[in-house]
Amino acid sequence: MEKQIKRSYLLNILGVLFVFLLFVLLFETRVFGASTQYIKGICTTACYTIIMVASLNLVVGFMGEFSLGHAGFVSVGAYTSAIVSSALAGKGLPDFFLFLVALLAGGAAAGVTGILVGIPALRLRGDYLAIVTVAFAEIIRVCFCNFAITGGGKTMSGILKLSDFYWCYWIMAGCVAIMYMYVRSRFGRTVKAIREDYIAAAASGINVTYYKVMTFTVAAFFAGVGGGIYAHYMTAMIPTNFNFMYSAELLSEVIIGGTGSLTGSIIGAAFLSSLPEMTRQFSQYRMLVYSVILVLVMIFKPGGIFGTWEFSLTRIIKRLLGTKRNGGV
Amino acid sequence: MLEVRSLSVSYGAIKAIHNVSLHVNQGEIVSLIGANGAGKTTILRTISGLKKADEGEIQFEGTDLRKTEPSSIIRLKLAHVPEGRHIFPQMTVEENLEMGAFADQKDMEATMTDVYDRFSRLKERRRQLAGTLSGGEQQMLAVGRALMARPKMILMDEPSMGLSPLLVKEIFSIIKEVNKNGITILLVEQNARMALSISNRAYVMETGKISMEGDAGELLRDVRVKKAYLGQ
Amino acid sequence: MAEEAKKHPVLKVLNLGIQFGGLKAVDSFDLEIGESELIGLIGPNGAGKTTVFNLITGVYKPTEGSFYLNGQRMNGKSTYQIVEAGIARTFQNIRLFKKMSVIDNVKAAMNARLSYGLFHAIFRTPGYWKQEATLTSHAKELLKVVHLEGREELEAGNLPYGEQRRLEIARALATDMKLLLLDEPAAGMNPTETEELLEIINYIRKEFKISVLLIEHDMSLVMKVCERIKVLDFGTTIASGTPKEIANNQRVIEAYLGKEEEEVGEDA
Amino acid sequence: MTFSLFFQSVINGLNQGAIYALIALGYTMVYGIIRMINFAHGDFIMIGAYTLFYTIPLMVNAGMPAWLSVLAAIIVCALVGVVVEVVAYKPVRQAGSMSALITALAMSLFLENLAMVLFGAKPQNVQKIFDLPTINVLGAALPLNVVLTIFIGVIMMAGLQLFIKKTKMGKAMRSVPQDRDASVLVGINVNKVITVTFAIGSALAAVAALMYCTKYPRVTNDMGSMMGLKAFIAAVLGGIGIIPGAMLGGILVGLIEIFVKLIAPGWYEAITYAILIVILLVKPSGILGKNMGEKV
Amino acid sequence: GCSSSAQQGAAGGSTSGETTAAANGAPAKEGKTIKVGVIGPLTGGSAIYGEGAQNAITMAAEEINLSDSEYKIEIVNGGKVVDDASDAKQAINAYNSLLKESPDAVVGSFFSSVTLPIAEQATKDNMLLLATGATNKDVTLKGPTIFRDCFIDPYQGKMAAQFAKEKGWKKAAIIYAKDDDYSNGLKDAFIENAKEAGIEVVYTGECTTKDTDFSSQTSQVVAKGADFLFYPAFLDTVPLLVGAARDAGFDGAIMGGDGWDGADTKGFEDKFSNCYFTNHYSSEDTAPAVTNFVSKYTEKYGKESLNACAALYYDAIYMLAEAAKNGGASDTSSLVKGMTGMTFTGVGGTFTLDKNGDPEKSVAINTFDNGKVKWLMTLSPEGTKN
Ligand SMILES: Nc1ncnc2c1ncn2[C@@H]1O[C@H](COP(=O)(O)OP(=O)(O)OP(=O)(O)O)[C@@H](O)[C@H]1O
Ligand SMILES: Nc1ncnc2c1ncn2[C@@H]1O[C@H](COP(=O)(O)OP(=O)(O)OP(=O)(O)O)[C@@H](O)[C@H]1O
Ligand SMILES: [Mg+2]
Ligand SMILES: [Mg+2]
Repeated sequence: MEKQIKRSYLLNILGVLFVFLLFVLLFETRVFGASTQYIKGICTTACYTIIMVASLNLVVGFMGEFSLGHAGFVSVGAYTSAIVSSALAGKGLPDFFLFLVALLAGGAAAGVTGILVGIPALRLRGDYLAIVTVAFAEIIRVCFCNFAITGGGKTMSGILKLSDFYWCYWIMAGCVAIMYMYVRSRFGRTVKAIREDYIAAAASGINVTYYKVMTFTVAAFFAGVGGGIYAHYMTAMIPTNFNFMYSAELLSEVIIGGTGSLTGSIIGAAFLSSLPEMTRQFSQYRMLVYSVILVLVMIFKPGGIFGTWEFSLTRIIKRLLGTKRNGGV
Repeated sequence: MLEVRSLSVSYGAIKAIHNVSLHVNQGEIVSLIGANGAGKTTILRTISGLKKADEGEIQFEGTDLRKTEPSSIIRLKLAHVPEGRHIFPQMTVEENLEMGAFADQKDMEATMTDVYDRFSRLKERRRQLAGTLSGGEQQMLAVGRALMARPKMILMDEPSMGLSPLLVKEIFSIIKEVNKNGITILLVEQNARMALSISNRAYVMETGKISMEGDAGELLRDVRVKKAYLGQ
Repeated sequence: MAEEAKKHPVLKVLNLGIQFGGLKAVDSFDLEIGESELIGLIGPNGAGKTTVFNLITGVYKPTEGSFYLNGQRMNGKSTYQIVEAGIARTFQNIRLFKKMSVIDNVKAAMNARLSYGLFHAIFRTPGYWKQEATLTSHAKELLKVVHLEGREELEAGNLPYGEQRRLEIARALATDMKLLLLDEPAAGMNPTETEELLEIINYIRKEFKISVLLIEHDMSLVMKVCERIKVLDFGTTIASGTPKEIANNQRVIEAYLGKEEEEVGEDA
Repeated sequence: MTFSLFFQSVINGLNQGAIYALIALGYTMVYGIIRMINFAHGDFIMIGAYTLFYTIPLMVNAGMPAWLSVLAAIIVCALVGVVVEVVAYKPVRQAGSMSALITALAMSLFLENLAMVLFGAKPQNVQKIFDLPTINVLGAALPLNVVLTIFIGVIMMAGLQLFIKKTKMGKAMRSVPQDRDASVLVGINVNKVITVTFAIGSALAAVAALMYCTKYPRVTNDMGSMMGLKAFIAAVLGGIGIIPGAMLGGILVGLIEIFVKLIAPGWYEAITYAILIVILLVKPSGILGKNMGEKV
Repeated sequence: GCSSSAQQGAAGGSTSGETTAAANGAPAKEGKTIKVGVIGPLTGGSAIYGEGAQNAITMAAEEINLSDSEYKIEIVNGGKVVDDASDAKQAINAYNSLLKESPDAVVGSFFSSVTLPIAEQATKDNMLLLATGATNKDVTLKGPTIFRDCFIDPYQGKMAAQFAKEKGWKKAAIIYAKDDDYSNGLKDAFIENAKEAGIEVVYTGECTTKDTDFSSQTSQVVAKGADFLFYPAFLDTVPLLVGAARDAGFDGAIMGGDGWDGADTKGFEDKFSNCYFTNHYSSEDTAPAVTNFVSKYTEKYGKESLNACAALYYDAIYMLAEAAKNGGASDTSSLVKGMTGMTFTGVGGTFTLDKNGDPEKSVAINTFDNGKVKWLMTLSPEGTKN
């Protein structure tokens, strides 16, 4: 049993490595010619979006609570990491190390904010919580509009461009893996129980508030990491980038992918974050097309593309082997 | 009066009802017994249109219920006391009863007074929000609400569930009495003994099929039934 | 043993009471449950039985009175603390974690037994594997107790009603408590299934050495398993004693059992 | 702060608040019945506003009072509302509130971009609707349309309240969100109820659009989103689903905003939201919301 | 970081993959066609600007290609503006998407918050970026290949102060959008220059770009007894502010920047009297470039989207043609060479690009005559700019 699982972990790591090598191959051989940078860019965007969406899914999918203010945590991560990296710049640190430190700082800051927001907010549920998260996100935004260090409402620019796709890929893989382990542990189990019935959960000896805040914090942390990548990819940002619409965008990526499915978050994020690019040829009609696609997905796949289904490399390989054997005999 | 022919119902992949046929004649009490998960509730829900059937016919006084808009079934005077009460929690007891008469409001007052006479407990609590009623009180309310529609026939899904012995007896006597006033009843019950003792006929269900049917008295004496559902 | 029980009753409730607006749902309620005792709590609908459960599990805060678990004062504590202290319950209208697997329902209730932290969870340390393994085997045992073996991976919400009730019992046991509160466990079961339930309850008491407080309207069950019975009406205690005494108590018959004895007589 | 400035601010607050209130009414209406946050409601107002923009000149040329074109707006909005409900919301209704929410957001995005394609991206000024004078009270300018807006708000609030409490359809509307199966069993056609709800909710948006354009005579394709969010917050603050709550919440948010702008202009949004949070934490179901703990 | 990146720019001209790609492409088009990529907001709240931009570049390209200019213009992406939805995320992708057609130069975008990320990337890629509306002064500091044809915020704010001084206004009130580069920039610059212009700022009120209600701020403007209100913002909220100010009983002068151009005055004709704004040009300027542009544009596309943005994109295309002439070839590096320090005459008047690549141009002050924009005067950039 345990052995099996460990083997499947190894398998998945190999899978991730394989995909990575695939990317390297595609980009280094310049298959896409002059579009390489374009596609790389889209992939990088996908990377940080995936982290943000997966983390939001912890709250929405596994904890079953609306959060319409995730962009708030993203922005905390983004600004903090930007400040840290520019403070450490030119201190002779290797770029990648500098990047990691900045991201961790961003995540930590976002995490702390998560605690501060979560403790009061999570006493509310449903739509009331949704509104309070919006409120907190807006407050955070206004703060960044007023702090001098974040540009006081003006664009903060000149952030180091550290978000190299190859790095981002591994960071993304790492973050998702950690979140996966989180939901597949006692923490995830507890949080799901709370989602299903908080009264019964309490009656089963679960400290509801504690685990809610904890999950909220973990989510905020990774939102912050995502924000850090964002900052070091855009190199310039203004607080309005993290307004309500951005939170809404992230939430829709969660739902489209499938609440309670990290696989869904990955696909949903990758899909929706590149959808605006796919619709470019419609020029001024593209957002129209975008929204139509959104509605259509909801109509025909109301539970999201993946529902709660999780992709499992092991399962697939088993199936393949299975069919082979049958074929052989 | 009610005629169900070769009905099949499924929940997604799970087939809950396989080709069930049953009928209820004018003025009868017919009970439908069977273990948990046998499919009794599913049948009642399908009859009153809450669940879509895969195949089969459902005729009520010549009207094809499968072709009838669920919300207008009550207008044919076919009421349903659902399993698990389904009262309106944010409304007061009185409002709930009023909702019972939603389909036709005439001489509602009169009906309400004799519902109150039957369940004095509801009268005491007429102003309380139904959601805060005790389990049993809610069950009474559910039955009361069905009576408010002055139906010709009632589908009852475990009306005695969670009621005190006294009230169980009361409920059954009410069922009998209601039936005497000419209301036909299809009764789903776990309390098989009581159910059979007041019914004319009965059907026994096992995992989605009718396994036995016949005169209630005979079934009451049938060894298999005794063993399986009467607990000795 | 019995002596200790006297000194330290598992549960001691002193004139507990709660008010809902104008209505006194429970009024000066007293109760003592000794080691591995099984006490029945009966009464007409709306008498306040479930409310008593809600009070001693901290779902509602009592407006007066207090209660003690093994001499430790409990009121004011929040539900999960009370559960950790050793009181578990089932619900009158089933409250399972519907979209979770049967075994996860039980495991979730065992969270308190696990000690591994985030680090272990994320890096899947040996500690994690050991704890999870023991947890799984334990959960399986409990499911066996309530005859749900082989059902581990099903979605709890799709179990038939009776099995859902039993799963709730297993989940309550998982919190490894000293006092188990059962709210109408036999509701919606037919006599045969009730028999089965009865066996389970007796088994649990023997195996786990726990005390049980049982709300039930099915007299056949109550009269068989309970050592003492307490009868509530309009929130106040109208009688308490052995099954026999209760069965023949005039007030109880009027308020609750109903005139003709045949029901009770037959089963008793 | 001088008294006249204070009093002026009260008036300004009421003015803005009254408009929030009108919009909030629509939100609360729909939410109360379907338990769905219809984020497209703000865009219904945008549609109403464009309808006014195009029909008012016609009205005026026909020598009729400009505000009569609100009738056209009501029809258009109700229609759009119903279409949106049937086409987009109905299919996802079973899938739970989250999918509904996203569909609503997508619909809002759709309407905004559609409007941009249909009506162009340029912000347009709406013709003067009411020719009400601005009277001077205690050294403060009181535009009479403030009074009118509040008056209309109160009328609609009372009307809705009566409708919900007294009429048969109203009763149905209250029962549907509480228990769908039971509603069907007592003879309520759930789909019809929901459609009617949307028709009414959207019609309210048209009226809100009228008063909005009276105060802010400018239409853009994205005017809905911001107003919508604020108004929704107002609805929640008052206790969502409760009609007087929307009115109260709207006025309150309006007043708070204006006064905070006086004290800390740079922070006015932050402080407004902070106050909202505090209120919700103290009273988790909104000011007028009654917190019915569920029966265990 | 300016100088260092300058070296990098000088050194690594052909190192970057994209430029080599461009060079490879060069012979195929006998070096006479300038491939231009254009970025602008076609969707979202500010789509009106994208609309203007699209029309302007199409017009400019047609004119140039019909004219006898030896260098022709080819707008890549099928002559269409690439949409950035005035959102930074999409802007970078928009820019990258252009590279696949390996353009020689990129024009845009309109908002600083959107242009800054592009500028960063363009510098890395050694791509000529000619920003249009991005007035944040950092934009061109990103590198030597970044230019712009609009004023920078400090300059415009300064000119506003200077104009106020000439008018003899003493008590200024400011209302600005807290969450917007442009608004902040002009406000800061104005306050900075107000002192030496002998103007006292009696009130500074914030709002946001999405606000519709200005009653609170304007009633304070009145209460503080200002005789002059400065509102640097984009055209959509201008009527609302002017309306609110007048309703609050403020009859002093109201002034804004080039963002005001194209604001709708319908129904506000009287309220817009005694309002002024600084701009790159005046639609009724008699200079040939301007009259030609305005008349052609209005006949082709109407007045709807005729605003500063259109003018700036229009000029941008002409500047590239000019740069090619100066640089002697149409590839990126020659264009950069040709553009650096160039003097240009267009709709935006005659100006020279300074060492940063910013134009020093005179400011047209416009006012309103019963709703119609009216040229008032032109202030020349006397004194050095910082
Ligand atoms: N919503 C549902 N989804 C999936 N399966 C369901 C659902 N509801 C019922 N079932 C299944 O259909 C079968 C019949 O259920 P039903 O509730 O009709 O049985 P019943 O005879 O009413 O049982 P009980 O006596 O417990 O009410 C059961 O196996 C149950 O698991
Ligand atoms: N939250 C509440 N608000 C108001 N009244 C309540 C609330 N909870 C319970 N009640 C009232 O208190 C009384 C006792 O309710 P309780 O649920 O304890 O009855 P019970 O003894 O469990 O009845 P049953 O056997 O039917 O479950 C009932 O009359 C009920 O209406
Ligand atoms: Mg059933
Ligand atoms: Mg109870």
